Amino acid sequence: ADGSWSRAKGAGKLVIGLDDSFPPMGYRDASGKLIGFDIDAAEEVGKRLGIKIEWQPTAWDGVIHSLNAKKFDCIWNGMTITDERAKQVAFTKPYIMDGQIAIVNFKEKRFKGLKDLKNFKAGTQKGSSGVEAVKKLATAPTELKEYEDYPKALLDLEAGRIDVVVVDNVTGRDMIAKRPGKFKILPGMISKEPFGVAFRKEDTELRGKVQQTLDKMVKDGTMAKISRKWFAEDITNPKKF
Amino acid sequence: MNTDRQPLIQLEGIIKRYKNLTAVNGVNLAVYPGEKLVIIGPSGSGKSTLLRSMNFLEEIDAGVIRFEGREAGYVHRHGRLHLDRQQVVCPLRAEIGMVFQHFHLFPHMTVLGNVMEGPLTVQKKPVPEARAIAYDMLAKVGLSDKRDVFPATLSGGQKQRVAIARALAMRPKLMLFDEPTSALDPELVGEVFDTIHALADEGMTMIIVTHHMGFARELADRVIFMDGGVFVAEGTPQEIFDERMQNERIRTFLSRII
Amino acid sequence: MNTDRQPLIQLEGIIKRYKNLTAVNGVNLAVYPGEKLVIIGPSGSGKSTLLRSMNFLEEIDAGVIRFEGREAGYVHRHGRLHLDRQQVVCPLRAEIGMVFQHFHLFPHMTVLGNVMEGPLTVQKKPVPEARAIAYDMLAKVGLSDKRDVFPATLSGGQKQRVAIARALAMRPKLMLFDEPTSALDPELVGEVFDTIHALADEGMTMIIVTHHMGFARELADRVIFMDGGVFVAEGTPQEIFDERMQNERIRTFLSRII
Amino acid sequence: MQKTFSRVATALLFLWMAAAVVFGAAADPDRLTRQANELMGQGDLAGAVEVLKQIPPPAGGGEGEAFVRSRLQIARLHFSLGEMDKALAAAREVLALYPDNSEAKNFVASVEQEGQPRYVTFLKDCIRFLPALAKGAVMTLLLVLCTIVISPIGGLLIALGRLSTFRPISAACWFVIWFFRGTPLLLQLFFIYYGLPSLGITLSPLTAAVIGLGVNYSAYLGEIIRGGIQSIEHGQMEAAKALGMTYGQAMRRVIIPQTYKRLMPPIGNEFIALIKDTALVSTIAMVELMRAADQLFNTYFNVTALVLAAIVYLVFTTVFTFIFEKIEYRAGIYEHR
Amino acid sequence: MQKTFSRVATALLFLWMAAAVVFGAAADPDRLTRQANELMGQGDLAGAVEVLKQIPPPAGGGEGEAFVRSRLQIARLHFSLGEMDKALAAAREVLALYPDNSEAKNFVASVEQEGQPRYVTFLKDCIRFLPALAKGAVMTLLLVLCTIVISPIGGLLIALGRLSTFRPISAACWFVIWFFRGTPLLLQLFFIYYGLPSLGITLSPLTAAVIGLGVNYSAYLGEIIRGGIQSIEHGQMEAAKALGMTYGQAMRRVIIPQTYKRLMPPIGNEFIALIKDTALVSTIAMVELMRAADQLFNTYFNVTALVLAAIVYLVFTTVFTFIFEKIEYRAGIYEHR
Ligand SMILES: Nc1ncnc2c1ncn2[C@@H]1O[C@H](COP(=O)(O)OP(=O)(O)OP(=O)(O)O)[C@@H](O)[C@H]1O
Ligand SMILES: Nc1ncnc2c1ncn2[C@@H]1O[C@H](COP(=O)(O)OP(=O)(O)OP(=O)(O)O)[C@@H](O)[C@H]1O
Ligand SMILES: [Mg+2]
Ligand SMILES: [Mg+2]
Repeated sequence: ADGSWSRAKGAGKLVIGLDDSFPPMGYRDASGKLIGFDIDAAEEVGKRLGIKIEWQPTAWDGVIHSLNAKKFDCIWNGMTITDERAKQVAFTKPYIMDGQIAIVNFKEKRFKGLKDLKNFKAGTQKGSSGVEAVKKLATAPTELKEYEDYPKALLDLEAGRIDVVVVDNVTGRDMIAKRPGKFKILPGMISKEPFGVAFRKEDTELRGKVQQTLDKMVKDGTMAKISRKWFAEDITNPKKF
Repeated sequence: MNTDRQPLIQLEGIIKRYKNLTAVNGVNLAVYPGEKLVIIGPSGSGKSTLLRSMNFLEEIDAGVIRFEGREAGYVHRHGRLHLDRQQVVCPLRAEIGMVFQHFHLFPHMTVLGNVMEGPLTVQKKPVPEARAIAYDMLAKVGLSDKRDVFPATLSGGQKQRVAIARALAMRPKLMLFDEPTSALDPELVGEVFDTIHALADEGMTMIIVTHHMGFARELADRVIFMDGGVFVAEGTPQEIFDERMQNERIRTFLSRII
Repeated sequence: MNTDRQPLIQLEGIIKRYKNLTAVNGVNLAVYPGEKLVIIGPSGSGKSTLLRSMNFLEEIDAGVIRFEGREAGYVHRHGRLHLDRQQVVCPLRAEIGMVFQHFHLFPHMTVLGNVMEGPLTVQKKPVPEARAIAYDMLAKVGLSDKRDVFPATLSGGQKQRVAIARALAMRPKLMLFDEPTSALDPELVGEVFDTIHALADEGMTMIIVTHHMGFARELADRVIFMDGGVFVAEGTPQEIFDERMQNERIRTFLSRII
Repeated sequence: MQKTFSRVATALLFLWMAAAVVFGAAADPDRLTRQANELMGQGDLAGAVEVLKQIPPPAGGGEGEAFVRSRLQIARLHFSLGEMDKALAAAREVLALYPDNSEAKNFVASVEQEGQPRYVTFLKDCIRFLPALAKGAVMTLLLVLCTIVISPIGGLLIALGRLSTFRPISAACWFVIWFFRGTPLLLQLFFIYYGLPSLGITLSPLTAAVIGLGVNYSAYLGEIIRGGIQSIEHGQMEAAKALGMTYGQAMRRVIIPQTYKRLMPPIGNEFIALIKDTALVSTIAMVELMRAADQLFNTYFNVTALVLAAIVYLVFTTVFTFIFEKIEYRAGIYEHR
Repeated sequence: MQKTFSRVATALLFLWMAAAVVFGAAADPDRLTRQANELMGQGDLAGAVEVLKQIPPPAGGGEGEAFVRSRLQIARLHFSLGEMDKALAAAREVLALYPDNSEAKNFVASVEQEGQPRYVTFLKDCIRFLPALAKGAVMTLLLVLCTIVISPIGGLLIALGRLSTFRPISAACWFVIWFFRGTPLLLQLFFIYYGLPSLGITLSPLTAAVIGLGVNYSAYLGEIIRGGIQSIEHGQMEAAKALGMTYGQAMRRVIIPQTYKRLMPPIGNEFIALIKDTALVSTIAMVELMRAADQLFNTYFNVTALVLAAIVYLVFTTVFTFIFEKIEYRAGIYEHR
């Protein structure tokens, strides 16, 4: 036993790192309260495990570093499971199947679908899995620009400096609803992306505990309920992944 | 004095105020070509202010300055005196050489550069001509060997002689000296005194404000004793120094100095 | 002089070098309690350096300084002279007052604060006592009414008198003056001269470096003429000034000064 | 040409749809969505709306994905046609079913805003953002004040160290200055926060930020203070020594107090820069003014947050400048005649 | 207590497994995986390894997903137990079957790195990162040089404007200084790049960055240059005027040239700060040194990239400091005796 679960239980809390500006997974409402899908799910897990959840806001840039530096116990923040990341941390099984979509200006005429993308400049958030997804497009962009966050990419799209923003589904839909009439989504997904909760490699026990609870929440429909609350649909069902 | 000729510079009722203090309080003065005037007086009596007014470095509040007979340097606006435009004042200043107590050499130029600066920039003379003038002037003050050094390496007396050469290079009609030897070590006063003496002998018109009575005794055609912004006494050196009894203030002043 | 008594300060073979220049070149000197010594000489002759050496502000290269008969302020290390530790040198300096050409008052303290500073910080006297001393000293230099102003508001002469009061507040056995009047306007020299004269009359031992021959003539028991780092001539004022024929260098020097 | 074609296509589609209804084909949401997309691609927005409207609400609490998507799309289409009321109605259909749906909520909120005069929107945004910004601003102030307390002390020590005649100390201080002035604060904070734990030193974000800013600004002030000390006329040290003061006494009583006035302008400048440099601590996950504003911008996609932050920074820098000038004036009171 | 329970559970599981084997139940990968997870959840890593080992390789080129997952999990478990050889063996089992599996490759690579001396890893990383970092460093240099060319000119204009007796001009210059020194460069860049397009001005990132840095540093240098001009002894202006020079001639020939030397140290400091401030242009999606390092760090989770960036910054600042000192020396050559 690596003692990670008893350590958490002993402390009576699970410290979760997150970038608290990632709507709708985890972000703050106007009063500064943390809300979002991940918040609901994790709080439920905490309730079932009988420990408190402590949210530790962190910058997304060094997030894995912080995890391994023991600034918190896990990252639960709509984190896409990738090979590179899996080298550094241990993920739970996917709990949401997200995917990358392409957003273009509302008035865009050239591109009607993902297949039409030709001779275009793309943008995405730096270090996001959008960077990988772009490689899966039929035609590579002439240039891929990485922004600090998606809103900046979208502003640049609006300014016409780029043609397409590649963003994950949940974020993208949330964003474009805030500037209605400016953007639209090209139909279809570029890639599918499972979200997982990341633990330190050595904390196998703790991860197992959380995984068990998550599995139960899927089985009894709790996850589906939370999912409908945030996305109107159930994107947490492993059968549909 | 040469009252039959036109004064080179003439002041009429000059008043200069600083806030609540009247530094120069209605001074009349005429200086004739070739004349050597020495102004003495206690500290704060307005000597420097008067001298600087003659060169338009201070904007006077009332009065008239005539240079070579013409009213010079001021316009009336909204019932007050105002210094005229640069295009008018600068050429006037160029006709009057001024030497300061603290030399104010341009430290970033060589000695030669300092002396050439006026002819080059103000009179727009070509470099060879300006250089020829500068060579002349430096020879006159005895510093031909220091042409290519920077002022920082000179002694105080040497600096003041360069300052004199710089002013002379403009071929001024009038030279103003504001305590040219006060900042010098006692032993260095002599060389500057000699230089000014030589200049006087050449017939240059000059006004010298000084604490060194040697200037007054050996050089002056006329000595003015100034106090509280006005001329208290005026006369030949003999009148001022030998017949001291004429004024209590001068006597106290001179007793402290010598 | 009083050769039967022990000298207050005694210099033996003092040498001070700057890189390639020997500023003081083997000077011997004994100053007895109550004596008033005036040192004159051309610029760069080593007068200041010698004076500063006596107060351990310059580290000498060779020689011995005796203060009240005891060898003072230096240790030998690796065959060379080195200034002793602060704990030794500072108390020695506290016994010797020094007045500089440019006053060096502490600008951030009032006049009173300047005069109290030594007794308070160095002698660790309680504030009331330090204040009493400062009051005394300021009265002595005639500046009781300026106690609470900052030095910036004083005239040069007043500044120098405060500097003298500051040095006196330490009750020094010896006072060193390095050109105390050279930075003053000619009219302000008198008041400082009077202050030093009064001090001399009280019997203070003092060494004065000056360009003002008035000090030498009216105050000195002994005058030393220094040049090139050595004593060229020594004697009573009468010997130095009246019998000028004795030395060509002194004669040239004095002819330039007066 | 294209328009004609598009109309023909639309007509055909309608025919086909009608046929599907007549022949009892179920209204398959997927197919309808695809149809609508096609119509949109051809520029027939109204047609697309009609098609999408056919997607029914989910039966009995089932999955409403297709329905929600369709209504939101309808809302967007209406919006782009300038039909705000219809757009709102479509979005509210969604909210009736899923009151928490963030997409619909956002949409309604932004459509409602669109109708208002700009300054009302701006004021509303201000009120909405102020609490979060105020929190961030307080953190910024805290960091600034901590650094203002720490760095002059550190700077003085470094300055005295640099002036020391004991080589190892002055070399060490030189190194500190060289290193901390030579590398970005960003990297320093990074190493302090993420790097030190591997040496067994785990700091809280606030501690790490204060240490990082403190050391960095100590290095900067160190050079400034050294310059200040060296700029005090040499005669002051001589006069102090001549009185019998030790080096320490002379520094403490005579030299350092005289530097206050002339150090205030450059130190004030550094502290003004500091106010803005605190923004860098967001690297180590602290929420100060900049980060708070950025989060709001990210969350609401609303530039007002950044404008407000700029204003708060201006207020801070102006107030601090004013304070520093007052201090400078008081520190130099003895120079006034 | 808990431990005993866990042991009992393990024992039971083994019994059950044995039974399953005896009674010929097929080794269902899913069930085994779940078992192993359960054991892991209880902290029995060795047991989990045993269970996972039972998952067979795919028969005849079928889908090997379960097998790959199991072997990688085994590898990770061994790794976390410190058994490097066994971990490698398990990962290599996967590679034998699927030579291109990136997860297994990465795993092997990182385990092998673990075994090498530190400096070898470091050097390898350096070589790997250098090209990207060099590109970033060139961009940083370009930005620095552009700003060094622009800002002294802008600064001089602002300084002269501030000194102007014509109120509107000096007020405008005051405002520029106040605004640009009072708000973070980050925000300024944001508004220049993302805000101006709404006014119809769309700038390229490089242009926006150069304008942002240029204006910002002009404001800073403006104050410094003004201070420098005012610090020139008043007598110099008097002497120049007494010679007959106009204000412009006096400034150009006498005053400004004398400021060069005393302005070099503060301006040099600003330019050193500039080197590090260029890092902020990553807001507008430009890739300079800091961003390049950050990208590498994020991609490879390797701190070496940041260490290298710090070194490059140190080199830049040191070299620039050296150059500025040389210039200062030359600019002040006339002061040497
Ligand atoms: N710029 C100024 N602002 C205010 N007062 C001034 C200014 N310049 C001079 N004064 C005052 O005007 C009076 C006359 O000054 P001025 O310099 O002309 O005297 P001075 O006779 O040259 O004295 P000194 O022998 O000390 O040079 C003094 O009281 C002085 O304080
Ligand atoms: N710190 C120093 N470094 C190098 N040379 C120095 C230093 N201080 C003084 N000197 C040189 O030592 C010589 C003696 O200087 P000192 O100041 O003692 O002369 P002085 O007789 O006091 O002259 P003055 O009348 O100008 O004050 C001079 O040539 C001077 O340039
Ligand atoms: Mg004067
Ligand atoms: Mg001297």
